Amino acid sequence: MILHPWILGLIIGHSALLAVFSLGVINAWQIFRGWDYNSTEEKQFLLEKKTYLVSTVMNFALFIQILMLFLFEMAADELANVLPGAMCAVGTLSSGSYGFPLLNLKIVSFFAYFIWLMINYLDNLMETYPLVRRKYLGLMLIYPLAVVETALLFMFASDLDPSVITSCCGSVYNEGTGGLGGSLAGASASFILPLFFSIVILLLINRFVLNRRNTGRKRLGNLLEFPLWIAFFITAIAVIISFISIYVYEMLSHKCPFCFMGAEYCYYGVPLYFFLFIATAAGMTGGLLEMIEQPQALKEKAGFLQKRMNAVSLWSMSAFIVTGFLPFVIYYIKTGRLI
Amino acid sequence: MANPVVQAVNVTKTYNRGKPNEVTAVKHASLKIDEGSLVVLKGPSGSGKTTLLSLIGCQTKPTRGEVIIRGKKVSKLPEKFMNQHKRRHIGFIFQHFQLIAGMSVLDNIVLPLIPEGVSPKARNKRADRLLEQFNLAHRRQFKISSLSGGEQQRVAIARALINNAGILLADEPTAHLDSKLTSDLLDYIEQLKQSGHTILITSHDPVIYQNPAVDRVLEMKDGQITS
Amino acid sequence: MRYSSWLAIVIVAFCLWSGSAYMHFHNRQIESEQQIKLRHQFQKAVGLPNLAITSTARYLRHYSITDLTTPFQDYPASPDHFPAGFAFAPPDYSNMPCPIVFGKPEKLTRANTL
Amino acid sequence: MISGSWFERQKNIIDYSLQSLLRRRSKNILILIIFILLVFAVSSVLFITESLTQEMMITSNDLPDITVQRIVGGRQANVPASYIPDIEEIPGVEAVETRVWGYFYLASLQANFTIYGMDLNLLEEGEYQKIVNWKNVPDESENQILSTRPDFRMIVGQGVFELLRDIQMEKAYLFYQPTWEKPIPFDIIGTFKTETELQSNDMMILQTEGARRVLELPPDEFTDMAVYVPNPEEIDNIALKIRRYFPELRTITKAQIKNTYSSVFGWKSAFVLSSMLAAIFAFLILIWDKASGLSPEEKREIGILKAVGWDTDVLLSVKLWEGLILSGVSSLAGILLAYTYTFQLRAPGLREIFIGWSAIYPSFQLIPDADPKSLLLIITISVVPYLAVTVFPAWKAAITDPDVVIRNI
Repeated sequence: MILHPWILGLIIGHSALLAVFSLGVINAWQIFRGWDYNSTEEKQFLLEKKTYLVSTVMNFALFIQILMLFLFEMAADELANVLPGAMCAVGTLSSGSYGFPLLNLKIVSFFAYFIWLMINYLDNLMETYPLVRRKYLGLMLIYPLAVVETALLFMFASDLDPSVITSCCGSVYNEGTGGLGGSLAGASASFILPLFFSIVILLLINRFVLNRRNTGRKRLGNLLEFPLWIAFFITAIAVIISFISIYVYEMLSHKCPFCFMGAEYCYYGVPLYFFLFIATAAGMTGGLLEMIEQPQALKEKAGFLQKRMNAVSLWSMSAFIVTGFLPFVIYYIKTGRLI
Repeated sequence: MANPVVQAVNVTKTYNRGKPNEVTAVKHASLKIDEGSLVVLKGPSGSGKTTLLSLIGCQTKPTRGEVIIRGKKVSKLPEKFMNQHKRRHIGFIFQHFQLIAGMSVLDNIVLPLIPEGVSPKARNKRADRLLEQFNLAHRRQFKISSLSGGEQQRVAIARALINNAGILLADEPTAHLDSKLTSDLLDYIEQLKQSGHTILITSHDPVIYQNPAVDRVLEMKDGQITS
Repeated sequence: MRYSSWLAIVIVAFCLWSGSAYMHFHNRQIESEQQIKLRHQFQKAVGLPNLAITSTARYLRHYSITDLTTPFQDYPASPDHFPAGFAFAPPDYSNMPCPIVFGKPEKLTRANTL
Repeated sequence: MISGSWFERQKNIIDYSLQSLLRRRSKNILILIIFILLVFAVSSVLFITESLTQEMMITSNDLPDITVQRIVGGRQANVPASYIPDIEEIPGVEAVETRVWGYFYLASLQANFTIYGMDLNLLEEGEYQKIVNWKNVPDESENQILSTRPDFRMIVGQGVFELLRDIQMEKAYLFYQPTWEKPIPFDIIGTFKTETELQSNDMMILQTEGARRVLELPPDEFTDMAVYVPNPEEIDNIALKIRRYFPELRTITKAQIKNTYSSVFGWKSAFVLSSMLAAIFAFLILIWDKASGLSPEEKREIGILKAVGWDTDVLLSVKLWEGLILSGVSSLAGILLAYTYTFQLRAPGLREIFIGWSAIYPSFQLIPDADPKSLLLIITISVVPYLAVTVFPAWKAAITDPDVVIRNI
């Protein structure tokens, strides 16, 4: 089943990602082992040059990862035409046991790359590169994600079994598993919506009450951001599945977080997910930046970056909520009732 | 007396360390150059003048010792920050001019401004002023390969001056010029000195180091400053 | 001329080109409306699936309703060559005597000069 | 010192990258041409696939809901009429239609026609009338023959008609089967309009009785059956029931046909794409070689830039912008070329792979189907590997020491 243009595209992209990342990790290892700021050896000069390679490589990897996220979703959507019983991307992803783990892993690695790049950016602002060892250690810890991802992709691809030619001819059972079947869809909107908004309100309280105060509480508030944003992301996905999608499709039974990314729905999902991902990534980074304390100068710079990240996350969150609830509002105004 | 603009403390530069072809080009050299002065570094070829100049000009890092430019210790900085400092404070005239042959005069002159993010308009304005000053306005769009030696020299000076750097370093500027062009060059250098630039020249040409405008002559031998 | 103006020219050229491609696309879409209507009619009338683009053998012409064993029995003049069969023709059998004979036997010469 | 914004800086860098691309015209044009050709090849294949799948999908909703065939000894066999009442009794089934069809191989033309039997009178009335170019039969005597032999009439597809015209049989075709005493002429009373040629090109639609004769099908037997189920949700259940009641019957649902379609074309296009992988790798190696083997001239240039204060990451961005511009321009050009080639020139050369080696070619005028999704796929396939290959050589070039210039080595 590996022979399909979309699968080929994914494999090419992932191979490029893995190749480039491996190059980065090899150099990261060398830097991690040999870095000595005070050394004047040629070796140290070379290592310094290698830091450029690693940053470029990781920027490129993030770029590919974003592209691959989109491509993966589209490939899943496209492959649904081929798989018996699959109506849209969900069908493809749930047809084997690797689809959803792969998607989740891709999302996790997107956030990991983003956070790493932000910390890298911050570190490069300093003349002494104070975080250099820790950051390359972090990179090496992220690396297995990329390896597992590529392996999962191959498993996913070989696991896909259209068996169409036989299914047309032989007596293959059409399972008709179009629904999500996952635990997320099971949660009803009346449970998920209050949860989602309570997290949003918690985030806002945290941002405007705790963070306004000085010293200790502010630190606590910023540290809280990290888990809060993760919770925000998860509940937001649940809200998309159990609430937003209903109003986008205007059908009670259709709960799919992928279909609205297509042309039939004017690519509605693309900005929606864009805002969601940016908000979460920036929010998580903002929270993590609080952990940086060591050199005072770095802490100041981190503070600036944190402020920017916080602003970005807040705006993206508002944009997400506005885009997300727009179909609901429109539907309500048009018909005057709920679905 | 003003603060030293350029200071080298006990600088040593060794190439190919730990290899059979190890060479120590500069040994424990120290110097101070004051604001607005014109200093000539003389010595036979192979004495380490060029290496010292490139250490001061932030082109390479010393193996040992410190280089301090306008109060900042540049020798330990990562390349990015060193380059930034270099772009802002140092203009460098290379021995073979080192212009990019396929590009026009104007494009060559504005090269140092590109990574600073100066807009083309501002870039060209500054370049035009310099072209005027060095009598190159009519050659603005010419390819470097179609210029004479003297004109190339002037382009190289203009490029060194484009970022309004106060410190000007020149490596053997007269090595490829005849006497007429050399005296032209000296005129320019005198002008620059008058306008407040700090200038350091390496040369083994007596016309340069015997010039009355020169404030100080340092002599190098075997990688050490002897006077 | 500034170098980015070259890029601008290239981009403008691309825009024009894509514009013309889009015009063609649009026109074809309009034209094809009638065509699609007729094809719906045909499909309704006949009801046989698959496109007539590979009309050589049963397993190619109607592969969505033939079985996997058909490659072995199908093209009247060919042994199976399935993996390549979609792209390459079987050997030329036109020298073989034509089994269908119209009229008198002495006309039986080369089959394709009917 | 004036310092511009990040944006202005990027603009300058792009400017410089363009300039440096244009300065090395001859080398870059070579890469550009190869790149365009590759993208062109990849995207034509994808365009054709998408378009063909689309062509099929357009009409697939008019297919029978379930096609029922009988399998005997692992082979398809004729369906006796006795099945019909039993299937009709299954709740949910609206109608069962029997079909008579098969193939007719004409060795002299090496052409394989699809014979389909139906009541031609149906086509003469109502909405179906529009799909046929009816032939006026001016000759009175021929008309009489026609009316006396209503069983031996047929309507043919445009491709068949052209073939028959070449052998002077455009009025009537002489069918012959070895068991017959003598050939039977079938009058051609019309041809299908060219708009339908993608489906009808190789079709000969005969009056049912005539088709039975040609296919040598005994009375009360049929080739297969079409079952119509009004409720789409029920289709799978009914297909299952048919298989349960009659294990010898095989059911093919509309959805399965659609799946087969996209998978077959997906397979074909991936086959072509993977056979192009070698070319892609060769290209990547070429790029690697070009990018890593710096000429002394280029090395000096980079040295000069480093010496006048350019950073490694600025040079890296220059290199990556160069790559991005080059690959972006060529993928755009490649895609547009592919569009022109596929949909305006009808893909000469490539279409043979998709239409096989049949004797009756449709004109292959496809309806363009330009999905932004596939554009993204093409760009991913072309730009990502290119950039991935250039990252390391670009870095190698960008770390050139300014020393190269100063010490003139």
